[in-house]
Amino acid sequence: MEIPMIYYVVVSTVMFFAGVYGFVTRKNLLAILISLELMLNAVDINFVVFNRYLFPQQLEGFFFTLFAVAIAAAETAIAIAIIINIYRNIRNIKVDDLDKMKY
Amino acid sequence: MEQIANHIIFFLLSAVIVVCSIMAVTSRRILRAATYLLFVLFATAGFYFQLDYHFLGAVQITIYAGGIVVLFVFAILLTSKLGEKSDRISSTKRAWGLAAALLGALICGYTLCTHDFFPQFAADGEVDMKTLGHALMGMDKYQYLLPFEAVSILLLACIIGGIMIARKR
Amino acid sequence: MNFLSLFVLIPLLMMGGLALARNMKQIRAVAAVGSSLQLLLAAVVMVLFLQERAAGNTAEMLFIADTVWYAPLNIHYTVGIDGVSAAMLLLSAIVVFAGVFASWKIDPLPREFFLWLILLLIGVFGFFISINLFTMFMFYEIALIPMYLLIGVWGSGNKTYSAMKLTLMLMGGSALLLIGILGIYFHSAADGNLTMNILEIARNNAIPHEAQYYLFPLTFVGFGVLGAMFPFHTWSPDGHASAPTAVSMLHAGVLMKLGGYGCFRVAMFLMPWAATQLSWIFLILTGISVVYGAFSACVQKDLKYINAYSSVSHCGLVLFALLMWNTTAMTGAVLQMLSHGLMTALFFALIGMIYGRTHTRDIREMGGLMKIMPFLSVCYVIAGLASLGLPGLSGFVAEMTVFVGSFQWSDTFHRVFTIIACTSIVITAVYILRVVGKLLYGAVQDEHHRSLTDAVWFERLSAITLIVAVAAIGMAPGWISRLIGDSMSVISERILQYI
Amino acid sequence: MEYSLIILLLPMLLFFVLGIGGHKMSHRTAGLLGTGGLFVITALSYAVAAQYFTQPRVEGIYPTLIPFHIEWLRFTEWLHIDLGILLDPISVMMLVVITTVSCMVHLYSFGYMHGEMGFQRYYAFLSLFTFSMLGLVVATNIFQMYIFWELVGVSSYLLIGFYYTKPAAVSASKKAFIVTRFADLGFLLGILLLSYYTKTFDFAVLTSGEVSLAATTAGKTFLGISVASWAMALVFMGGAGKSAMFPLHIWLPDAMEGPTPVSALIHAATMVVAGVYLVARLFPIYVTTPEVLTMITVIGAVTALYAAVVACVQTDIKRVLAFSTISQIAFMMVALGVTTEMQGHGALGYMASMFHLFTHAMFKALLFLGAGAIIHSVHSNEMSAMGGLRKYMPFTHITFLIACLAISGIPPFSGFFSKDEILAAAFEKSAFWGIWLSLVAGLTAFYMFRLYYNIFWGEEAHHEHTPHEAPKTMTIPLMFLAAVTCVAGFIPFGHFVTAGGYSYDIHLDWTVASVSIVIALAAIVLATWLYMRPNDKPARMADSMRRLHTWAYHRFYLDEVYMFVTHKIIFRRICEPIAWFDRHVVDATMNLMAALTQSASYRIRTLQSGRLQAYATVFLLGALFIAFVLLCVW
Repeated sequence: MEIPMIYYVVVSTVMFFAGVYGFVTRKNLLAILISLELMLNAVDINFVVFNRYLFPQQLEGFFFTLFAVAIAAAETAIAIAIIINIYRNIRNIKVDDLDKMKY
Repeated sequence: MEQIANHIIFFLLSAVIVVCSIMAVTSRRILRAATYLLFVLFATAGFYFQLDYHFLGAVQITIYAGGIVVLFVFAILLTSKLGEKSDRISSTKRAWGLAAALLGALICGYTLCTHDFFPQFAADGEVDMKTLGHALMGMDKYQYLLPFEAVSILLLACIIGGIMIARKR
Repeated sequence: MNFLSLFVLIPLLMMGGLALARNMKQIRAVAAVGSSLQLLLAAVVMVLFLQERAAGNTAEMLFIADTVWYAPLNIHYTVGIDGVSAAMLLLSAIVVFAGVFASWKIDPLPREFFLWLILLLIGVFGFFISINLFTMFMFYEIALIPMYLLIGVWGSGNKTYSAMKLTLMLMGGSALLLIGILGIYFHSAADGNLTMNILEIARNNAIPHEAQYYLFPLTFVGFGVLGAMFPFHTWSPDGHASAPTAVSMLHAGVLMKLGGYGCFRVAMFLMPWAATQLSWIFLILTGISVVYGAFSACVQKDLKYINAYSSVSHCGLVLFALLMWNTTAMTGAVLQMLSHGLMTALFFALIGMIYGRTHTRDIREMGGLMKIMPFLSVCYVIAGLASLGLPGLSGFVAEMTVFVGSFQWSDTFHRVFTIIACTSIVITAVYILRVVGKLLYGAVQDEHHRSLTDAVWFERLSAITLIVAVAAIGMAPGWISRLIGDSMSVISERILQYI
Repeated sequence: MEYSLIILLLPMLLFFVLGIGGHKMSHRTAGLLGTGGLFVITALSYAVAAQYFTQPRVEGIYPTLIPFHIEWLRFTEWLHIDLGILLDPISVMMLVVITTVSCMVHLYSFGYMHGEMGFQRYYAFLSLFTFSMLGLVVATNIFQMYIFWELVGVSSYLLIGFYYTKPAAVSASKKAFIVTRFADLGFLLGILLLSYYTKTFDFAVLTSGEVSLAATTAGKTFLGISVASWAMALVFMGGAGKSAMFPLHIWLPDAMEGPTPVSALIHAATMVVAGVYLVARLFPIYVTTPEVLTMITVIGAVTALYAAVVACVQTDIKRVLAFSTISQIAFMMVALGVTTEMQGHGALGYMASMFHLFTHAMFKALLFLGAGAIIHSVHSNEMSAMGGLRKYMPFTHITFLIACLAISGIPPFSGFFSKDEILAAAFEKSAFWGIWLSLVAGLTAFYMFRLYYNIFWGEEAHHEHTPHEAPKTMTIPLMFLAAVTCVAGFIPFGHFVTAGGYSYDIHLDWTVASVSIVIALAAIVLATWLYMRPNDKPARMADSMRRLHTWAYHRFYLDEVYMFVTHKIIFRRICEPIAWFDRHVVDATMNLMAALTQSASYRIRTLQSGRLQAYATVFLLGALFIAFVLLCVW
């Protein structure tokens, strides 16, 4: 177990900001959602890593990740339901076209 | 020896995560993006295994890789044609996204690298399932019954919400 | 709760009645009965007031009642009246009474119209009976808000614009006012027992001069906006032109008086020192108002615009006279408020009735109405004559009191402005006669107008009520002038001691 | 003499009855009611006059009585408007004049206005006028006078505009009201100044010498003229407006658009002399301000000459009479202006003025009523439509001739006596004014006879129907007034109305009188030569003085000047720019503020684009910025 903690953290950072990039640039709602999952996942890694390396006696990070996964699942399900509903309505899931509630 | 293997596995997983997450957000084919996501999630699970959180790794694979990605794939298949490429991203948008991402990565990386953590390498390895079960179902300090219940209610709400939203009117 | 609170309670009951009313007939009945009761009440209060005074009660305010509303900030609901408030209450009741009959056939949404109108009444009556800054300000705001809907929904012409403009400008004024009132409140007592009660503030007389220096303009301008002081008067022409008849009547007749009333009751009474120091600025502005409004009225083509500018001129005279500080001029100011309130309400009622028939307010498109609708035309002539200050009608009494009072200052500044204000009587004659000549005399301009009918009973009732009131003040001004003079002398003496 | 109150109340009551209930009455009822009421008032006035002038004098003068008096409106401790009745020689004289003429006019109108639309309204207005005019003359204080002054103004306005469908009448009424209103502004300011210094409105106090304007304003000057003079000059301005003194006279000729009896009552006999009455009423103060008296003299003399010249060339008979009225009132003004003291020789003008006021009221009313009868029969105001009417209208002819002789100053008719006193007073002051007025008197005789010959002699015009004599209701007043005109000159006026109140006998100054008779006769002969038989001499004469004739015919273009001032300067250069300024500067500022707020909101609104990704970017960049700042701070 001599892999330095910083390695994990750097990887998760790259993953997170890849997610940010995707979130900002993609037009497809599903792609945005994918980016979102990336970010969530990066955060999960951080929790786990910090738990393991910094407070190995406790399980806060572990459980946080566990619940985050559950919530992510729920959130994705709802998001996809909404996206499909939007698709039904406007035959399109481009985020730019969703301007009915603007202003 | 084991150390070196561990390192090699770690670097492999890292490479997969870095490459696939970048591919996931840059690929113009949405189905491919989902696939890259799947790889990322698997690699993450690998990390968890490596850190001796086997239960978490299993959860990651079953829920994320098994559940969510499948949902994504269905959704993608429902909403777009196969082989359809998304539009090119406008350069200003890309510039903004790159700026945000790179700046963020820079600042975060700087902070992480300059911050002094005091890692204590975990000695005990694997977390025992019984401990987990007690922590999840207990009501004492460092036990998580309340969040557990909250999540279950959330999931229930999600089920109902999902049905409500997806229901045909 | 003493009987003064009935002024607020009756409208509340009327609102309840309207909510229950099932058809037009019942709505009208509620409105008519309620406004008659209100008129009766105002008359009774006036009689009681005079009796009390005759019995030798010389307190500043009579019938004071006080209820704690919010103890931590020492906010009370305090009511009480002096001669001026009694007169203003009577004026409001008369105008409201006439206004209800003038909007007898309001369409559409009669119930809602009367509901808002009555909410307006609550504000107006509440304002005049309050002697607490907080309640005063609250009722003031209550009176302003319904205007927006009344003009915006039931108005004519460019109504949304006008309603928005009127509301925003008046709200802007009340924002200044709020700062002023808060400022007064925080300086209201030297010993830390802050109060909102006007009488107590006046008794404490604790507002430091440097605070008065900025609080006086804030409150004066705040109320002055509603009193159509130049250059904050521009809501008035548009607002009046777009408002429905009863609303124009109430607004010009009563609501604009809130401005003048507040100016002396709050700004000048509570901050007499600043009044003596700063009134020259406002004297110039109001002096301009008087002539400026009159000149502008000379070239307008829309009846309501003419009247609105004439209101600017007349209300300018109110503020002008108030700033002359002496009892005579200030009495004249209140008389002018009464007189202007009545005759301008009459004007707007008649314009509404004429507009309701001819569907135009452009004086170039009308003519010879005297032959077609003699009753309305005669009333219009009477209103015009009252406006240009014919003796025997109220305008003369008010203007002469103002001029005589203003003339008691012999320095050049006051003299010059008094003379400028006096010239308005000539200009007023010009624009009034211009309208009368074009509108009522001459040949019939539009053949379609020949088939129009004269006023019907409720319109006649409305007009006659106002004419009787105008003539009553004009013919027997002695008692009302004495009544007002007694109350105003308190304020004027308070100011004059600082000269 | 408490019953004198009825003289005031009855016409007011009549006004309300006729005004409110008139349209339900028949013409006959309304007319009878109005006329009957006026007869009662007249009788009462005569009774008052008889009782007043028969009462014993106190220290040689008739006492001033105040039989009725209430406080109406109190301004300050010392200033208050009272309503009351003040009886002194001039007010009693005015009562008689007004009620007599008004009564005759009421009676006359019964025939003249027969069948007109608005007959009841007409009588209501006449009652209003009578009420106001009576209130004016019996005023106990200057503010009461101002009140009734305004009321006569408005009744005049209503009566001039009686034919409200005629645009000319409407604009004439408007003009009359506005011009006099402008003058009243001066009057009001004068009252304010006067009362500010003397601390009273009361005539009794003002004129008795208890307070002296000169003393209270001593040392105070404005633009080099004493404040007392300013006050009195401003008061005179009001009088000049009502009495149509140059240059405020322009409303009077136009006022002839009203019904002719109205012109007779208001614009010849009563209201227009209110200015003279005002000056006479305040005369004890005016004598203390000689420069104002000089001004009055000059204005009067200029007006007299101007009006006489213009009257010579007018063709509308009512206009001729209107200018003649202006000229005659100017005579009265001059007479007051040349009075220099309250007693003695210098005080003659006051009596002369009042005397002329009295006689002029009678014969000018007669002239107007006669003109009314003529217009009634030929349906035109123009001289060209007349001529040779003496055969058809004998009564009118004779009475008109009597009036013409009276105004020309031929003995033994009343005008001779009063005008002679005025000339005498003018010569007393200076020969210049005496000669000036004699000249104007000659012109008067000339234009009156020009009028007379053009109407009753000369070439007969073609009439659509034969002119006929007026009905009895119209000729009776004519004959009555003619009779008064014949005998009024012999009233010993000096015993009743004089400046100081002391009685004296009037002596005819035969040098002055004979000169004026000669001038008048010469003028009449000239007029006879020119106009009695149709010929081309008038045209030739007009040609020889073409420019003067044209200018006089257009009244020296004063109306145009006024039009220019009011329309081009006041409306175009003041009112319209102000209205423009209001809309485009003041209001625009408000709108600009609103527009600025609105456009700013629109700008900001685009930031709130609804694009989630933009929000996320901005959010993230913001967060990073904060993080960066924190890092740097650490």
